[in-house]
Amino acid sequence: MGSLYSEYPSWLHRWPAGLKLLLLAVFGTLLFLTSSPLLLAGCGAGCALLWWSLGEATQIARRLMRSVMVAALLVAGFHVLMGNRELAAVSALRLICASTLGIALTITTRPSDLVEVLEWLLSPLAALGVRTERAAMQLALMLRFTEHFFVQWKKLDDAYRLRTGKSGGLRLIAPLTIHMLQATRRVADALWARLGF
Amino acid sequence: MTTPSHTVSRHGARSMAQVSLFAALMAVMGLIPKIDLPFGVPITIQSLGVMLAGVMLGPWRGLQSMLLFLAAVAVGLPLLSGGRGGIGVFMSPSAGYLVGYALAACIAGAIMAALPQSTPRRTAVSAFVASVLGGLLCLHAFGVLGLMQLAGMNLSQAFKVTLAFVPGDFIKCILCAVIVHTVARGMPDWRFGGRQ
Amino acid sequence: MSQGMEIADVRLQRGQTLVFDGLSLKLTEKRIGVIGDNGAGKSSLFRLLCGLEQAQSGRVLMEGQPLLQARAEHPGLVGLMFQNPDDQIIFPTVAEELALGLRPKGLNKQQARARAHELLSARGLAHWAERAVGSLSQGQRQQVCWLSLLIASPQVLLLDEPFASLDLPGQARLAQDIAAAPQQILVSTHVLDHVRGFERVLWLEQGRLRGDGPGREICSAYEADVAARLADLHTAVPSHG
Amino acid sequence: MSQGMEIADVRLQRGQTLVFDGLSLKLTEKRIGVIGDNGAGKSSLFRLLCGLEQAQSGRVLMEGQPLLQARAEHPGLVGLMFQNPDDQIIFPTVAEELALGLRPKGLNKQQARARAHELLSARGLAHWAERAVGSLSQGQRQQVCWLSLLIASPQVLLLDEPFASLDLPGQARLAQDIAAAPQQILVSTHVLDHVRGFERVLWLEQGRLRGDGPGREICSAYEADVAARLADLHTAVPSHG
Ligand SMILES: Nc1ncnc2c1ncn2[C@@H]1O[C@H](COP(=O)(O)OP(=O)(O)OP(=O)(O)O)[C@@H](O)[C@H]1O
Ligand SMILES: Nc1ncnc2c1ncn2[C@@H]1O[C@H](COP(=O)(O)OP(=O)(O)OP(=O)(O)O)[C@@H](O)[C@H]1O
Ligand SMILES: O=C(O)CCCC[C@@H]1SC[C@@H]2NC(=O)N[C@@H]21
Ligand SMILES: [Mg+2]
Ligand SMILES: [Mg+2]
Repeated sequence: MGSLYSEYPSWLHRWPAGLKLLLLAVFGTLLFLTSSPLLLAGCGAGCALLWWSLGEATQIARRLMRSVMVAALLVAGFHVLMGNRELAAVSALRLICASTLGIALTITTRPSDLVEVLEWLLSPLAALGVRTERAAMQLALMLRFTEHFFVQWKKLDDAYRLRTGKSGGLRLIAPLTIHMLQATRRVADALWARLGF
Repeated sequence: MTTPSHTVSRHGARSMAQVSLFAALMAVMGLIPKIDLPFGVPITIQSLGVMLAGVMLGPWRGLQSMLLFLAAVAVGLPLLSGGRGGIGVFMSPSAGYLVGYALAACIAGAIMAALPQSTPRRTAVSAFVASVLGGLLCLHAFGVLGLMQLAGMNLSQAFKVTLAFVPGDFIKCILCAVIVHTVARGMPDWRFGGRQ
Repeated sequence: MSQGMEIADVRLQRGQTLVFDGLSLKLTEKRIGVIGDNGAGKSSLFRLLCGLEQAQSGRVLMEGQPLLQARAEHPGLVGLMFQNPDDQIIFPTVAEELALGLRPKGLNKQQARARAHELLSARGLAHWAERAVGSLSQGQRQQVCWLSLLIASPQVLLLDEPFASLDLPGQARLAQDIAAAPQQILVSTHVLDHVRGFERVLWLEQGRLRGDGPGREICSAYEADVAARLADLHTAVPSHG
Repeated sequence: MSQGMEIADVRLQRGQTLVFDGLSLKLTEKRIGVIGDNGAGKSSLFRLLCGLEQAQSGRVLMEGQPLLQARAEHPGLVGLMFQNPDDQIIFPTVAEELALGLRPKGLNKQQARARAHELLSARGLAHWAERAVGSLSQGQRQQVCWLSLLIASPQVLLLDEPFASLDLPGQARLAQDIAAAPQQILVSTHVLDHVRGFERVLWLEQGRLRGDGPGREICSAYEADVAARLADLHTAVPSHG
């Protein structure tokens, strides 16, 4: 399976995963506590700066970012149509800021490091009999599958485009579904073959 | 003999992979834009993910996949539509729906397990029924409770609000049935509703 | 088919890896082998030649025209057999998978299906038509990949290690198919015997052309190089288990 | 290691295909090759031997004990190198991937990581540690699969066409590694030279044991059979392009 984690080193790669996650949680919450367009515009500028400072590391997520931009424009357009310009600005900015922060975390943090933090956060539950190691593994797998959706989609689209000259579009939903369900079998086989009893 | 915590059983491995996949599906659906409605609960495609998780995995794994997803959201990953996450969202008017995600998947799965699945078409019809009962009725019931608790609405107001989502969710039930039909044809050995 | 394909001063970066830096090639021969170590750039070359990778600089031309433009004008110009069958296969059943390659030719679904069944029957594989691709063995899947390329019959065929999972009879049959095909064919492989007889073989090393010439010559040169490296290894490092 | 593994009168159905029907085998030799056509059942045999497939009837034993029970008592008993590297690899970076195999041994994350880095350095591949597995070439990925098996060092190794995507030096190195490993190893392959020297080779044909004996003997028998079939093909059907 492929990954959104960027191999280009950036300054943010060097920060500990826990700190980045904490900052994301804090800023993510703050974004939703304010509804001042000016404040959010400031956040937007900050996010743009962050994105720019990561340099080549963002290359891997540019497609994703573009789709976020389109989504933001759609949302803004909807609210403008409903006659609420302020809400348009606020929701678009929020979406862009929150996504930028999330993407910045994803491309600069190895999923396993994230999972380690989550494992630590869950560790108090171990006393209650929860198998935290398993929960952590499950989170890791979830992140893997999330990326695998995109990787598999790209593979299918590459193959389709090459063979028919057109982009597959929605026609690929059914094959993607089947490929992903089959992926659960392969991953389960590999997991068990390697860790199983 | 006690099993060490870093190993998995065959059944466990399969279950972990499936649970993770549908939690991941929810995360992917979170990237699809939502439509904000004025009362603070968006229209989102994620409720389709809830139906699919229940129908495809059955009650227990469906529930687990939603709990995993909600845990990841709570921890701060921006996985709800519009890139939202964090503990904050469980204080918002949509909190009832979020809790409902887990229970709706569970109920849809239980219903699916009980319905006939002899042919792809019959399986698709069963999936439609299960997603209407679990993914629509049940999810909206929890949503209404949440709106009453957290948005200070009374029952009839909350009911009217949730009605706004019904047409969209009805289409999602149909989509769910179509996807199930495809899978039933392409993977005849898939166990819908987690049947043994 | 006078000018064939051409790569001019191409620089290709994939992720962190600079795969090609200033690679130039004119590909006019009908049979061209591509050999070299793992990671030398064989698959990247093929992906470049069919337009799946875009060069950061330099040009990829087909009959003197930029590749992407040529492809847009003539769909089904270049076909790639992926190294990993699972990267190529899109649809759940064999017949659907084979039928896909006929759509650019303007056949409708029924016609495409019928042609797929025909091809399978001609090969004694009629019973595969409705089988789920996922339920075939790896070598059987690789055969499906070859059939789906054969049925689509693009003008140029790029085969990325097509022999890797085939059994001995399957390898012999594919070699025959290759010999009989009227198109231009590029084959990458680690089984040198399959390209030794080709009029031209390219030997890639870390993205550069280390050898380029008649199959027999280049294959022996590569073998000699491998032997020398292995001898070095034996004298330098004791084998570690 | 006295009794090794044993398959007794096994019937295995995968989907619609009846793969084995009454297969019995005692596997005590240290090096066993498995050869045969595509779809003969090589991968299915390996999946059976590591417990990924459950026989519909018959038993799979390890040292006289049912396999699943034996595996439950000793995690890390049998290791499988999957035919398709992408089926085996779970985690995104090479180091994580290698570290995973050490978890059943009870090593914690840091220790496992450290061991993975050690192994990579010993092979001159230290720079791979942080690389995304998805950004390696297919042959490089297959090498990672072998390394992750080597580091996990199970008691029995099942290698399903481990040479298929490796370059010539890589194949030679893997052959050395296999020769040097202290464990019992089963290797399936279409490159007969790699198992010709083995003390025992199994030749599967449509799920039945067609040949069983010293490598040299069985490999030539299989080759002779292939040659005969190809000759038949040539006289019977004119080659179709
Ligand atoms: N998707 C990718 N992203 C980044 N780098 C890649 C990717 N695929 C391959 N590479 C790198 O590009 C170089 C060339 O890879 P390529 O796959 O072309 O090699 P190859 O000659 O086909 O090898 P093999 O014999 O193993 O198939 C290698 O160094 C490899 O690590
Ligand atoms: N997942 C599956 N479901 C159903 N049938 C399968 C599956 N995998 C393989 N088969 C069938 O089982 C038989 C044996 O397949 P197997 O993969 O063991 O062959 P193999 O000897 O490994 O072949 P190859 O050389 O191509 O790898 C084949 O007829 C194949 O079509
Ligand atoms: O993302 C959130 O904040 C949760 C929103 C819950 C939305 C509910 S789910 C059922 C109903 N159908 C929709 O499309 N939206 C609501
Ligand atoms: Mg390659
Ligand atoms: Mg096999």
